[in-house]
Amino acid sequence: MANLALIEAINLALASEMARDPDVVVLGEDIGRNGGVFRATVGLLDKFGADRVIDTPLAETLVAAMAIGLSTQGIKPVAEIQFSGFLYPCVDQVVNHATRYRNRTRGRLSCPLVIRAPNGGGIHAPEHHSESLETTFAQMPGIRVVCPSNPARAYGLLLAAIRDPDPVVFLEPTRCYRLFKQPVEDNGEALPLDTCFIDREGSDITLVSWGAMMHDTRLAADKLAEEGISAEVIDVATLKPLDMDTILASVAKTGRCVIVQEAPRAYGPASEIAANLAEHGLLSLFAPVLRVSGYDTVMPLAKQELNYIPDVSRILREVRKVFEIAPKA
Amino acid sequence: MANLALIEAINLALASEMARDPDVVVLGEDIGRNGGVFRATVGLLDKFGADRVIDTPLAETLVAAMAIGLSTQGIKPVAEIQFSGFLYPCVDQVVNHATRYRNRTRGRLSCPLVIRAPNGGGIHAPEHHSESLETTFAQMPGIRVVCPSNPARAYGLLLAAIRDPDPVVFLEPTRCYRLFKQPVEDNGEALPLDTCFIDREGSDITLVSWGAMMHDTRLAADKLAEEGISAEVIDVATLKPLDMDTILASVAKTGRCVIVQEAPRAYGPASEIAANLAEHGLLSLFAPVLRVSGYDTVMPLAKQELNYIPDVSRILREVRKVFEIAPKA
Amino acid sequence: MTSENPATTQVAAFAIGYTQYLDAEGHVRAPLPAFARDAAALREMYRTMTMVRAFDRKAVALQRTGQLGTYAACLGQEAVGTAIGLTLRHDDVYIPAYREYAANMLRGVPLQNVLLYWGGDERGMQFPEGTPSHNDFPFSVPIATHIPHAVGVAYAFKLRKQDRVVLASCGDGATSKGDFYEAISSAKVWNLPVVFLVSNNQWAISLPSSRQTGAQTFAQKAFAGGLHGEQCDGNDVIATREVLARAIERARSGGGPSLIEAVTYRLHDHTTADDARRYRSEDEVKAAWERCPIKRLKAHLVAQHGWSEADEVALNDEATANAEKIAQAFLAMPPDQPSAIFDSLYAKLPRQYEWQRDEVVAAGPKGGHH
Amino acid sequence: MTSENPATTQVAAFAIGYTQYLDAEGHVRAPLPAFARDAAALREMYRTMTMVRAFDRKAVALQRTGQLGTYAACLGQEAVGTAIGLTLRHDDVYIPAYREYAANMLRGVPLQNVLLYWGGDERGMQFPEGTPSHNDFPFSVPIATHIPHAVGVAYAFKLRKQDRVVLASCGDGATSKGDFYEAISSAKVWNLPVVFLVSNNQWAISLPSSRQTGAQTFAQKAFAGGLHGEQCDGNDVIATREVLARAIERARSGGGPSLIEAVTYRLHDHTTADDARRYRSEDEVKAAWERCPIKRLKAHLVAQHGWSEADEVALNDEATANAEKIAQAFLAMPPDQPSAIFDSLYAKLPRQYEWQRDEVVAAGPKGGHH
Ligand SMILES: Cc1ncc(C[n+]2csc(CCOP(=O)(O)OP(=O)(O)O)c2C)c(N)n1
Ligand SMILES: Cc1ncc(C[n+]2csc(CCOP(=O)(O)OP(=O)(O)O)c2C)c(N)n1
Ligand SMILES: [Mg+2]
Ligand SMILES: [Mg+2]
Repeated sequence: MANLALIEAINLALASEMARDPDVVVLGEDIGRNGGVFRATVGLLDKFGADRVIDTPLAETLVAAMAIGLSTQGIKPVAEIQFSGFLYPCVDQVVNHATRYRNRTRGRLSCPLVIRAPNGGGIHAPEHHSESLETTFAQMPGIRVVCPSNPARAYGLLLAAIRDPDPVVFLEPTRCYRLFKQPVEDNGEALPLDTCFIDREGSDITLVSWGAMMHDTRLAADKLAEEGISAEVIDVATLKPLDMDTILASVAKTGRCVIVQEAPRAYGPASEIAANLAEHGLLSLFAPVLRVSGYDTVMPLAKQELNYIPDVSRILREVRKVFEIAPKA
Repeated sequence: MANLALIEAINLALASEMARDPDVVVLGEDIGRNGGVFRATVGLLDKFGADRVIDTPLAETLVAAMAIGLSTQGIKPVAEIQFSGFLYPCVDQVVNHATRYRNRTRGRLSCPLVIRAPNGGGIHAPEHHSESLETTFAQMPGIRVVCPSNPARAYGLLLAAIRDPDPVVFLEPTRCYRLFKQPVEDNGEALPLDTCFIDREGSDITLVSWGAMMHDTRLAADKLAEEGISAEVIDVATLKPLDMDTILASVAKTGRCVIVQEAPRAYGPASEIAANLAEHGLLSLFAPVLRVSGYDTVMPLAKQELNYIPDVSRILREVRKVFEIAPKA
Repeated sequence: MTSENPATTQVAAFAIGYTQYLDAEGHVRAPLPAFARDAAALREMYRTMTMVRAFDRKAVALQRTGQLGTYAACLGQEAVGTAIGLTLRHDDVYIPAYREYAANMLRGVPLQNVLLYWGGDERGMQFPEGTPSHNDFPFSVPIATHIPHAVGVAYAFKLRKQDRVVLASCGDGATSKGDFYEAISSAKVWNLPVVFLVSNNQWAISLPSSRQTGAQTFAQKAFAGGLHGEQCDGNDVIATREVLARAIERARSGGGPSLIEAVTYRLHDHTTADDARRYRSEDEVKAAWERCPIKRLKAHLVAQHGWSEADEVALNDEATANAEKIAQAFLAMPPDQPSAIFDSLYAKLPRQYEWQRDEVVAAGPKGGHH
Repeated sequence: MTSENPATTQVAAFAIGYTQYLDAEGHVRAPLPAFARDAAALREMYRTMTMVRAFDRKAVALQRTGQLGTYAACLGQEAVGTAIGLTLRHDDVYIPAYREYAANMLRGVPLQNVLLYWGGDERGMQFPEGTPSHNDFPFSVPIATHIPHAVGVAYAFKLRKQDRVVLASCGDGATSKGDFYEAISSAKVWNLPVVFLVSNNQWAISLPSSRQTGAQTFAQKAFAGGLHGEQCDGNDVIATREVLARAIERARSGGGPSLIEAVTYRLHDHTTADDARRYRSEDEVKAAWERCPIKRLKAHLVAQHGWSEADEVALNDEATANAEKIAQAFLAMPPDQPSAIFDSLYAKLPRQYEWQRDEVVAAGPKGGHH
């Protein structure tokens, strides 16, 4: 079992599924000979040929639209968008077509496609490279939005996304591409696309996150453990559809919840989770649901991105607020 | 003081501000001789000439981008997008440029522009004409998102939007364009863009809505009044920035809150409001915050749109749930 | 070349051709292609256009009497739809905008589906199995965004080494949108088997094509991507069919994509929600009626193929009766289930949304509307 | 015309010209324009290109030593930036992509601003008041999306009856995006004073221009919108300046927009984050060095205007010293305040976000990084 970084797990999942299923193709800018700007598709051109590893012209609307066209014919395209800020030209195609062909034709056509892109900041990349786009897609009906947080889950979730008969937007945590390694078995096994992962069990507070912020959330939970606070850590993984059952069950147990996201605060995924808690979990809550988030400001350039992205200390600060209001018995 | 329908109030605000400020121009598809598909710009071509009433080619990305270019030169463009489903091609331009030029140049360039569009369904329009796009824009940092709910507010809020030095997305309630009339004075007075309106005061429950759903929310409040339940009705009006102070003050008084939106449920504005209540208002709540919303499905075509759009009975059902859990003392 | 500068050399040159066989009066301007020397084939084309025109009239009438939603008439543009329907092969894929009902009909779409769609019922786009239309795309109301789907479909054909062709059609207005260019340009990069067809009906709602673009022709937009581009008289069904057939053959035989501009005219309002008198002159419309595709083919049939007044009356009666039958079939359709708004959303509705489906079912149907 | 069909008539024809004065060896191929017969002007252009090349080299060195973020070098493309900077008027507006640092410099941008920007500091795009650059747009990293802004800016000039011109530049890759076409096409509809400049440096990261489009030239994309289109040797600063000057004059005098393709070559990796050896051959790059814009102007200066080795050494020393000075100024810049991430977000920060600003201020600066 190889020890892989997240980006390598992505590469492995692509290679593995392309070998298994001849209908899987990858497309995007610079994904062929160059192997992708983050090297996610490295080696695929040599293995599977230029017909299935498609370097596209520089046009993201086209990349999405072409994936749509391919998918209606039973091809399973996995499109790469180079950086998160360039996902926006895909929005129209995804919301007006990819999520709708099945519904509009009452099942006659469908779009089993995946759009993969890095998501979030923290690697000192240039402007427009570090945005967090979960809400942009998760608000669309008819879609799935997946945010893996570690190599093994990236592998299993990407397999699931490719096999899913409907469009999936797969947002990869840029900051974690090479942050740590993990043993990943190339067993061809997909993970579920409708269920949160309980990363670690705990009894005092539920920490909810996904994607890159899971890393900081885990570190925060370590720190809390040192202080004798037992945090249950949930990796949402699939933001749409959202598995509130797992989160509610956890909060029913802990009575406290802090949600951690990198996206700007307003209209972010944390708000959706908190709203569901306000609806279905109110009576189990000992304290307000607090959100740790990016600020409601444009993602700053590299020099200031750490002033924007939440870190362990910001997570801990909110957790402490919760325990101030509702101290551990 | 003229008795105007909402679309007429929009037209009045445009004509009024164009007469007052020679830097205001309008642009969009079919807005000139044709007066706009909903007649919002009728008469403007004859009054202000083709230079300031700009029929554009059929390209929404261009409409947004051109508005951006104009606005950087101190022109105040008011762009019309014909139907809400065609706002999506503007997303990239708005999020990557309109909301950013000020920040990216540290104040050297800026984008005092307005993008107006109808929002929501209920008029049996063709496909892609009836979507609700609040979240699409409200999640963007650096923007304002306004949803007027009646003719007088449409007039005053549109003036404010045009005068605002930053980009404003102005989502007009399609269903209310001609639903009712109201006296509207052409007094050139803008309404604030950061404050909710308390539509009617009440003590038992806070009903929060905006745009077209305000109409049904008011009707629901009437019905509740007949039953002896006093509902405070809040018209959010400006979804970004969101005035939680007014909503929190109301909930502090009533202890109950139901939020009504037409947009799909997941990641909708109601979730943002509920999340803020779960954070800042938890201790005043007697009951869960319930959301009445459209479903998490593609906006259906005309024959089924009423199965999708919330109505008074769906509002009342959620209100009754609240009072079941937390009966009136 | 504008420049006489010796520092400047010409490195590329292009031209646009315009093809017409039948002029507005129905006179033959050039030797006809084989299919157009066959009286039966000509009568079939004439019949198709006539049937569709009667349907179109009926649809407008249904809308005017509150029995149909907003409807986009194809009046005056029947030749283009007919040419498409007659040139595509069974297993080709057609990606239409809207307004080419003859093509849909010829590919097996029962025309009541068209009424269902404009009546606000998703079932309209559920084209029947066993017909060529079953693989066709639904109408695309968002302008131009469907065009790049043709690139993906054609790529799939190429990948699978199938000799199938995609035809994507749109209006003159659509050529202003970026999606159009991204599609035509990339199709040439891979030399894909696609035909892009622009029905230049002179108007995009109220914007005349002269204010849509500064280009003299829409066909020349092909040069942006290095494609073959040409123009035909879109009111001459013979020219349109011939030019399309050549483009399809080019695509099928590995010659790559083409952009065809069919010059026609929208005789009706943009849709039933529009009033074209606001922005265009009666004179212009009257002049355009003189170039109508049905009128000219009739003149040719009368002059060359013994089409009689009795033939004409019989055909018109048949067309009217057929339109009536379609309308009745449409009006007799029982409404769809409320649950249908969830049933085709995903292959399998995620459990997270089951309660919403249940709620809709429990509430029962609300306010049907034509 | 491919067709010999008598039914087909030619209705439009186009050609693309290519302008070059100095060939790769610096030989004069055609009578020079006036400005290029002036030795002082030629030396000034040579000086500009040399200064920028030294700056570029220094910037790459800063990145390689961890003192700068990802940087996009302009190596080999100095002529285009120089031509832009010398042809635009003070009050014109320049809307660049990135990579044309000579133009920024000539319009008054201190080059340490370029370093600030690539170093991850928004202040880099705060071009100084009192210089032509103050009205220019910041770099646009999102490809092509800045181009249609030129339409709005030019429309504003037209509306105000100002004789100002906008120049928007982009790379070959950018011409694949819909935004590019929406811009060029609409600019012609209103006959706006814009020049669209494509720096065809043969590569868009790893995609060669031959796989970016099936068009033989990028200039012919102009025909999609009916614009004037032409090509020039983008490594010949004389040709580029002359062709741009004509296009700007055309725009200024009401002749409408043009699309200019400057054929050049990206001698460096795409950015410092790229390794071009993965996808292109050393031979190709070596051959391209032979066409370098600086080399050929030097040859011309030596042959025709008495440029000596001493001149060359002095200039290179000056350029190196200048680059060093810029680097020092950049490195000496104190970091921006954390609060700056809120201070230019809105004209006035809405009260709703004040607590966020306060929180950032209270937390103090975190982890600066070059
Ligand atoms: C993206 C988009 N923008 C605007 C509209 C509204 N609209 C519907 S049809 C139309 C004009 C289309 O003109 P053209 O492409 O020439 O087709 P035609 O209707 O003339 O056949 C417009 C603006 C739309 N449907 N889609
Ligand atoms: C919309 C968008 N997509 C992708 C990228 C990533 N990217 C940066 S530069 C580049 C290639 C640009 O090529 P070209 O337009 O030829 O300009 P050049 O870099 O060669 O000057 C790409 C794909 C981007 N910046 N913006
Ligand atoms: Mg048209
Ligand atoms: Mg390039």
